[in-house]
Amino acid sequence: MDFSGLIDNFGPLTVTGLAQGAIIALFALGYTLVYGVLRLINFAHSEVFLLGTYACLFAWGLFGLDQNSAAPAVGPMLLYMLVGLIAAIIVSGAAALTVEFVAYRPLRRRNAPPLAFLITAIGASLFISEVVGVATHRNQTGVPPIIQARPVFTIGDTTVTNLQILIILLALVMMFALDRFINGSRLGRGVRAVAQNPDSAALMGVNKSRVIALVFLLGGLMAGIAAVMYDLKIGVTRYDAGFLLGIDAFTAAVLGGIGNLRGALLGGLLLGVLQNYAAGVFGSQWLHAASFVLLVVILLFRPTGLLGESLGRARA
Amino acid sequence: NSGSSSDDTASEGNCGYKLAFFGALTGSAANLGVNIEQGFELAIDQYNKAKGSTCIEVAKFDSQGEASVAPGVARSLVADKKILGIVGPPFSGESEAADPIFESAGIPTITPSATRVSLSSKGWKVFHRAVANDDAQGPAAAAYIKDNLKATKVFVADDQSAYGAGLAEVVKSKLGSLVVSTDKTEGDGKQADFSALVQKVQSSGATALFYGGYYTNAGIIRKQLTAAGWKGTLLGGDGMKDPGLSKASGVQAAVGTVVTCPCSPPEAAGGTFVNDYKAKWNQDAGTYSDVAYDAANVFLQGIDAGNNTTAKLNDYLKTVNYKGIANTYKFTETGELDPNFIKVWAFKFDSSGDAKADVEIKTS
Amino acid sequence: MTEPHQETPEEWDRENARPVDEAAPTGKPASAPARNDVRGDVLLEVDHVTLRFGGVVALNDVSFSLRKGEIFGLIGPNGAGKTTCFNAMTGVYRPTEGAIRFQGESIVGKKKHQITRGGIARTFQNVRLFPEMTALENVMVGADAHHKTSVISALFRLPRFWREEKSGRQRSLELLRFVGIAHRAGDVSRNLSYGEQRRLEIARALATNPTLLCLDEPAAGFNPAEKEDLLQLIRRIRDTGVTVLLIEHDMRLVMGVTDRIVVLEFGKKIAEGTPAEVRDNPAVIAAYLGVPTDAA
Amino acid sequence: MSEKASFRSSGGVRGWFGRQPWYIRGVVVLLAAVAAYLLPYVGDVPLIGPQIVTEGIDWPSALFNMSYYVLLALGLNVVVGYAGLLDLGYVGFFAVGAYGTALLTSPDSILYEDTGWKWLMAVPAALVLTMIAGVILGWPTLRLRGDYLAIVTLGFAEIIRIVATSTTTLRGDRGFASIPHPPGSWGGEPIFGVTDAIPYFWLGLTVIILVILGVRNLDRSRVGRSWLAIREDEEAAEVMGVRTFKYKLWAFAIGAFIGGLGGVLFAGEQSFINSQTFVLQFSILVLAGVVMGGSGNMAGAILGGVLISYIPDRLRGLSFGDTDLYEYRFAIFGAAIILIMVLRPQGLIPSRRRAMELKDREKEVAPQ
Amino acid sequence: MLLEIDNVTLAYGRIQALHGISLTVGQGEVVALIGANGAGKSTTMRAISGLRPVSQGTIRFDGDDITKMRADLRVVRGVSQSPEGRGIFPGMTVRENLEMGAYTRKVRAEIDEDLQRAFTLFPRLKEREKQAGGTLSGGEQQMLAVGRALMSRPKLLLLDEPSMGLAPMLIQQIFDIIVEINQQGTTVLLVEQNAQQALSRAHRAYVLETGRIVKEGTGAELLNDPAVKDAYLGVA
Ligand SMILES: Nc1ncnc2c1ncn2[C@@H]1O[C@H](COP(=O)(O)OP(=O)(O)OP(=O)(O)O)[C@@H](O)[C@H]1O
Ligand SMILES: Nc1ncnc2c1ncn2[C@@H]1O[C@H](COP(=O)(O)OP(=O)(O)OP(=O)(O)O)[C@@H](O)[C@H]1O
Ligand SMILES: CC(C)C[C@H](N)C(=O)O
Ligand SMILES: [Mg+2]
Ligand SMILES: [Mg+2]
Repeated sequence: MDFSGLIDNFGPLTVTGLAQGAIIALFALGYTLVYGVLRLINFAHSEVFLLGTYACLFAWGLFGLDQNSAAPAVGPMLLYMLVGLIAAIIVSGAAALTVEFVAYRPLRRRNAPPLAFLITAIGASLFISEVVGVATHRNQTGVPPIIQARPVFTIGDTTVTNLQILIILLALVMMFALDRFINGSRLGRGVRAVAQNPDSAALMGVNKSRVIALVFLLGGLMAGIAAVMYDLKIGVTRYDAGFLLGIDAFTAAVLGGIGNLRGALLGGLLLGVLQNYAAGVFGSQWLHAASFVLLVVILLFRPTGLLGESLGRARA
Repeated sequence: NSGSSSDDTASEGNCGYKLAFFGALTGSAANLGVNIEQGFELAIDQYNKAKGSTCIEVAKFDSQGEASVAPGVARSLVADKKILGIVGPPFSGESEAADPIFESAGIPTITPSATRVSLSSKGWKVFHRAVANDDAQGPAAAAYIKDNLKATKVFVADDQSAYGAGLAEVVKSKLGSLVVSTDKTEGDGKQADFSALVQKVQSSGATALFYGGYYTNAGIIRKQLTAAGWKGTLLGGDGMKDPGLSKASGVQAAVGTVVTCPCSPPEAAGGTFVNDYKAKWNQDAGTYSDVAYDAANVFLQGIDAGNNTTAKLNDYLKTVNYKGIANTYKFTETGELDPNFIKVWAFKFDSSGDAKADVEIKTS
Repeated sequence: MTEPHQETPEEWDRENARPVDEAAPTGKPASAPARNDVRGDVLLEVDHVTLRFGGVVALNDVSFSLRKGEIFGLIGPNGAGKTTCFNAMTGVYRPTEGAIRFQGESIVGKKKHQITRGGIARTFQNVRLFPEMTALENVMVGADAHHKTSVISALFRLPRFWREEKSGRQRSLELLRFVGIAHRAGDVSRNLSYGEQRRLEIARALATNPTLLCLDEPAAGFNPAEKEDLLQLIRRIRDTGVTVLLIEHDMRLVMGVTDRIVVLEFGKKIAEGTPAEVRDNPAVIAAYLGVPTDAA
Repeated sequence: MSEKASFRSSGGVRGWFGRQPWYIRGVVVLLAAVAAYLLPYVGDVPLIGPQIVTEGIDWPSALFNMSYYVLLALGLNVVVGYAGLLDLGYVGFFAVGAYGTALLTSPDSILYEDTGWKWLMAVPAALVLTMIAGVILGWPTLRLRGDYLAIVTLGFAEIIRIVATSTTTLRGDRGFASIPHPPGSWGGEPIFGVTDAIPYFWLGLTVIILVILGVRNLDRSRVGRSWLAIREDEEAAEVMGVRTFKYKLWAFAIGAFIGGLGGVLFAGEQSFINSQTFVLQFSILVLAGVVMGGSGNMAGAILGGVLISYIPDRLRGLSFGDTDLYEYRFAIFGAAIILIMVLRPQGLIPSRRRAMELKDREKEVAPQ
Repeated sequence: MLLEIDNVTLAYGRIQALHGISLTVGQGEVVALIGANGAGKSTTMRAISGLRPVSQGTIRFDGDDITKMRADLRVVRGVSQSPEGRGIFPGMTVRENLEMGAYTRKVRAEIDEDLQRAFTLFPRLKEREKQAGGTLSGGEQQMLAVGRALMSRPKLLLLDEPSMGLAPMLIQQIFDIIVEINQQGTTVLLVEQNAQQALSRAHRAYVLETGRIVKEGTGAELLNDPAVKDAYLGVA
C-alpha cells in the first residue's frame, strides 16, 4: 500500500478518473435502459459499443486519417468530430436494433424464460466480438489524434484538458437529455409503463414493440457517443474492448441502481474515480478488484444500488 | 556438420516427415503465436522449395496460448508419429503444461521464445531454448538504461505475466536506487485505461519507464503517455519488439521507444529473411519470427543429416552448432542456449514504425 | 431416531384431516368451542401496534387478541390496515411500535419462517403460489415446514428421509382432498383456475400445521355459490382445531362464519364484538357497511 | 419428484422412458453408463466414429475436458437451475478447488515444505476450502435480489482471479507446476500418466455419476422442493416456513463443492495451473451451457456442458472451402447459441416440469 | 352494434378457454358477463382488448374487424380495460398511473379535467396522489384501475370484476359510477361475481360456462331465471 501514490496525485487522478467515469456512465446508460424495461442484462451491449469504436475509426479513415496522422486544426477537427460521432451513433444504434430484432424479439415472441435472453445476449456478444476479432486479426487499431489534448486550466498541480472537459460535459448533457426524455416526455412515460407492467402498458395504448426498440436504440446511441470518447481518450481499440469496459459499465449501472438513469451517471463517475484512487494506493493491478469490493460494500448497505431502481418494477 | 547433401536417396529417405508448430494460432495471444508460426513455416517452405517437393510437412497445433488447452493439443500432437520435432511452445505457461507430454513422448522441442528461467531446470531432455532466458535480458536492459540512456530516474512497471514480471524484477534489482517508483498493470486485454499509471509516471519525475510486458499493452501505454505530455523514454523487452506497438500508438509517439531482445538483428545476418517474410506473409516479421525461422532450420538441418527419428534428432540437438540469421545456436546440457552465444541487442523504434537495431548491449 | 416432531393428540388428529364428505365433528373440546365463548385461551395478542410507512400511518395503536379455536374476522374499509396487520403478524413488516405475542411469546423481529414454524400460516391477498410446481408439490413445501430431513439425510437417503417424504406426501394429498382439488394434484399450479388456486393456497398453508391460519380475502372473485363452499371449508378447518383469522369484505361470509370481529378504519380499531354487535354498531355502518343491502 | 402422472404422459423418448417399469429403466441407465465409459473408443466405430472424434485435439483429452465442463455445468445447475440464483462467477469455485490442490501439493507452493501432499490427500482439503468459499461468498450476498447477486458473483470471480494474479503466494501467471497426478499404478506404470488421458476421463466420468446420484437425491427431496420454491417466489417460500437463507447457502455450498471437484480434477490432470485459466469468460460459457442444455434439469446441464466443450474442440481442424473454420469457431459458437436459444427457448432438454409448459406457451404467440 | 364477437375460440396452450363464443354489445348499453371461476370471463375480456390472440373467429368493433389488431391500437380506437389483477404500474405514483390512462390523448386541458373527475369519484386516490401505486392497499388499487380505465374516454369500457376487494360501501358506489358513466354515453361490458348487482344494473347479460355462452337475456330476465339464481346468486 502506498498512500503517497494517492495523495501526491490526488487532483490528476480525480480528473482523469472522472473522464473515464463519464465514458463508463454513457456506456452504462444502455445497460440501465434495457435492464429497466426488460429486466435483461444485455450482454451484447458491449459489442454495440465495440462496433461504435470501429465505426468512427472507419469514418476517419475515409478522410485518410490514421494513428500516424498529425492533429488537425480546429476547423477540420470539428468536422471530424461530427462525422465520427454520427458514424458511431449510426452504427451502434443500428447494431443495438439488429441485436434486438435478431436475438431478442424472436424470444419474446415465444415467451421465453428470462435466462434464455441472457444466453442469447451472450451468444450475440461472442459472435460480434469474434467476427471483429477475426476481421482485425485480433490486432489493436490506433486512433488518429483528432483532438490534441491541451490543458485548459490548472488548479494547483492539476491540469484539466479540453478532452476531459468535453467528455465529462457530453456525459452530463446526454444524461440530462435522456432523463428529461424518459421522465418528461410522453414516449418516456410509455417506456416506464412497459418497464413496470407490459400488459397494462398495452392497455393504455402503448406500443410495446416500438418502446422496446426505442430503448435499444437510445442505448445504442449513448454507446456510440461513449465509443467515440473512448477512442479519443484511450487511443486504441481492439476486438475485446467492449467486453472489458462493459464489465465496468455494468458494474456502474448496478452501483447506481440498475434501471436508474441518474444512478448510471453517479455509478460511472464514482467507479472511474475510485478505480484511479485504488490504482494510486494499491497499484494499477488492483483497480478492478477495488471496483468490485466497492460494489459489494455498497450493495450490502443499499441492496438496490445507490439511488435505487426507478425505471424498474418496484415490488408490488 | 553434414554440409549440403545432394544425394537423392539420402534426401528421399529423409523425407515424408513432419515438423510441428505448437502454440497460439487463435485466441487473444494469437498474434505472437502467428508471428512465430510464420517464421517457422517460411523456413520449411524454403527447404521444400529447394528440394523441389513437399519433403517435410508442416503440422500446426493451436494451443490458444492457454495452459488449460495445451495438454489435450499436445497429446494429439504426440499421436502423430511422423512428427520429428516441435518448434514451440512459445509461452512459458503452456510450456509448463505441454512439455511433460513431449518429454514422455521423446519429441525434441525448440522454443523460440519461452523465456522463463525455471523451464530448463525440470530435467526435460527434449527441452531446448533458442533464446536467452529472462536472467540474461534483464541485466542487459538495465545496463542500457544506465550506460546508453544515462537515465537517473527510472519508473519500472510490468503486466504481471510470468515473463513481464520476471523481467521487470531483474531490471529493478539491477537498477537499484535509480528506480523512483513502480507499478503493476493487468495483463493484455484486461486493461485499457492506464491513466493512473501515466499519472504516477509523470509525477515521479522519471525520464525512463521500463515496462515488462507485451507490445499490446505497451502500445496503449506509449500513446497515453504521449497524450499526457510525458517526454521520457519507454523501454521494454522482447515482448514489445513488434510493429504492433507503433500501430497502436502511432509512429510519432513510438519513435524513440527502446526494446531489448536476446537476438541479433536479422538485417545483420545479411540474409533475405526480412524480404522473404514480407513477400510470403504480406506483413512484417514480428517478435521471434526470426528465431522460429532459425529453430526450424536447426531441425531441418538435422533431418537432412539423416536424423530421422525423434531420438536421433534429439541427440543431434546436443551437438548442434548452427549459425542462423538471428544468432548462432548451441545448447547446454539443460537445453539452454550456450552462454557464449547470448547476445542482447537494443532496438529502437524509428519513423518506419518498426524497431531497428540500435546497439549490441555488453552484458558482463 | 425420534419422531419428526412431538405431536399433541389434537395435532395428530389434524394430520388425518378427512375429506369433505366424511368430515365429522371431532368432538374434542378444543376443536369446537361454543360461539361467543369469551373465556377461551388467548392465542395471539396484538398489543398497541403502530406501523408507519413514511407519512402514512397504516396501523395506529391497534390492540386485540385472538382466542384458541375461534374464527376471528378483521374487517374495515379499503386501506384500513388489515393486510398490513397480517403482514406485521407474519413478519413481513415490523411494527414501528407495540408488540405482537403468539402463545405468549413475542414474534416481533422473528424471521418469517420461524413464525410459520411457530404456528402461524397465511394466504395472500393476491394469490402467490409456486407457479411451476405442481399442486402437490406446493402443498409439500408447506408440509416440509415441520420436517427435519437435513441435506445430509436427503443426500444419503437416510431413514428419516423416507419416513418424512412418505408421510408428507400422504398428508399433502389428504389436504388437497380436504380443500376439494385432489384431482389436480399433478397439475402445475399456474394452470389452475383462480378459485382452485385460492383453495390450493389454503391447503398449502394448512400443511404447515398451523395453530393459527390467516386468510386474506379468500372469497375475492368467488361467486355466491362458491363463497358458500368456502364458508363450509373454513368451518371445517376450525373444526380440526385451527384458529382462523379472516379478512373479508363479503359481509354474508363474515357474518356467517366468524365468532368475533374487529373493525379497523384508518388504521385504528373502531369496534370489536360478535357479528351481531358489529353489524349494528353505528360507527361501523357509517365507516364501512353503508346501507346494508349486501349483507342481506 | 414431479408427479409421475404428468411425467408419463409426456411424449418422446423421455415419455417412453418414464412409462417403463423400474428394471427396464435400470438397464437402460446402466447401458448408457457403460456406453459413456466406452466413449474413448468411439473413433473405432465405422462411419460415424470418425465424424465424432475431434481432430485438432486428442480425443480422450477432449473427453476429459468435457467431463470437467459437465461437472461445472451440473454444479452451476444446482445454483441457477434449481435455486434460481444467477451466478456469473462460478469459475471462482473451480479456481478455488484447483488452487487449493496446487497450494497443498505443488513444490512451487509456500506450503509445500509442510504439506507436500499427494493429490488424493489434497482433495478433501481443497473441497472443504471451496465449500467455505461458497459460504463466504453467499453469507453476505445472498440477501441480494437476482441480478444484483449476478454482478456480485461476477465480481467475486474477478477478485479471485485478480488475487491469484497479483499475489506472490498464488504465483499469478507463473503458476504452480508439478502438481501430482492421481495415484495408482497398473503393471508398474502409473495409471494416471502424462500422455494418455483416458484414465482421467474415466475418473471424471465416475465423479460425474456420483454427483448425478447425489444431486438427484437432493432434488427429489425436501431440499429440492425448497430450492424450487425459492426460485419461484422467495417471499412466499419463506412465509411457508422455508428457511430461504439456509437453503440458498446450501445451494451455493453444493454448487461450490461440485465446481471445486472440477477444479481438483483439472489440477490433477494438467499438473500445472496459473491464473490465466480462470477468466470470466469461462463462467459465462458454463452458464451458457447450462441454459442451452436446459436449466433446472441434469440431462440438460450435462448436454450443455458437453456442447460448450465439444463444439469448439470439434471445430478445430475443420475447414470450409479454403477457409479454416478454426479461427471462426467462437464466432460460430456464438451464432449457434443464438440459434439454439431462439429455436428452443427452454433449452435443448427442457426440465420436465417446464417441458409441459413449453408447448403451451409456444402456441400463445402474442401479436407483436 | 359497437362490439360484435363471432364464434371466438381461444386457447392457453393446450387449455382451451373459449369454445366459440358469440356476443354483441350495442352502443350505449351496459352488458354483464357472469359465470363461475374459470368459465372464461377474463379470457373473453383479454380477447377483446387484444392481450391474447384468438385462435378462431372474429371481433368487430365500431364496424371494423379488429381481430388481429394490436392491443395498443385498440385503445386508440376506443376500447379501454380495467384488467383482472388491476395491472397497476407499481413504481408510478397514483397521479402518474392515472395519466398513463390518458396516454393516447393529446389535449392537456381535457386530461386535467378527467383527472379531477377521477379524484372526485375516488377521494381516496386524491389523498394518495403521490403514493407509489405498488404500495396501495388492494381496494385502493382497484379504485385506481377503474379510474385509470376511464381516463382514455373510451367508447367501450371493459371492467373485469371492478368490485373485487372493495368494501361494501364502495361496491355500491362503483355500481353507481358504472351507471353514471354509461349515462354519459360510455358503453360498458362488465364481468362480475357480484351477479345480483351486475344483473340489476345491466341492460343485457350473458352467462358463460366452461368457455361457452349458455344463456343470454336482459338483466331482469336472468335475475329471475331459476337456474341462474341457483348457480350464481346463491341462496339468499
Ligand atoms: N409500503 C407502503 N408505503 C406506503 N403506504 C403503504 C404501504 N403499504 C401500505 N400502505 C398504505 O397503508 C394503508 C393500509 O393498507 P392495507 O393494505 O393494510 O389495507 P387493507 O386494509 O388491507 O385494505 P384493502 O381492503 O383494500 O386490502 C393503505 O392506505 C396503503 O396505501
Ligand atoms: N395464463 C393462463 N395460462 C393457462 N391457463 C389459463 C391462464 N389463464 C386462464 N387460464 C385457464 O383458462 C380458463 C378460463 O380462465 P379465465 O381466467 O378466463 O376464467 P374466469 O372466468 O375469468 O374465472 P375467474 O372468475 O376465476 O376469474 C381456466 O380454466 C383457467 O385455468
Ligand atoms: C512470446 C514471448 C514474448 C513469450 C514470453 N517470453 C514467455 O516466456 O512467455
Ligand atoms: Mg388488503
Ligand atoms: Mg377472471
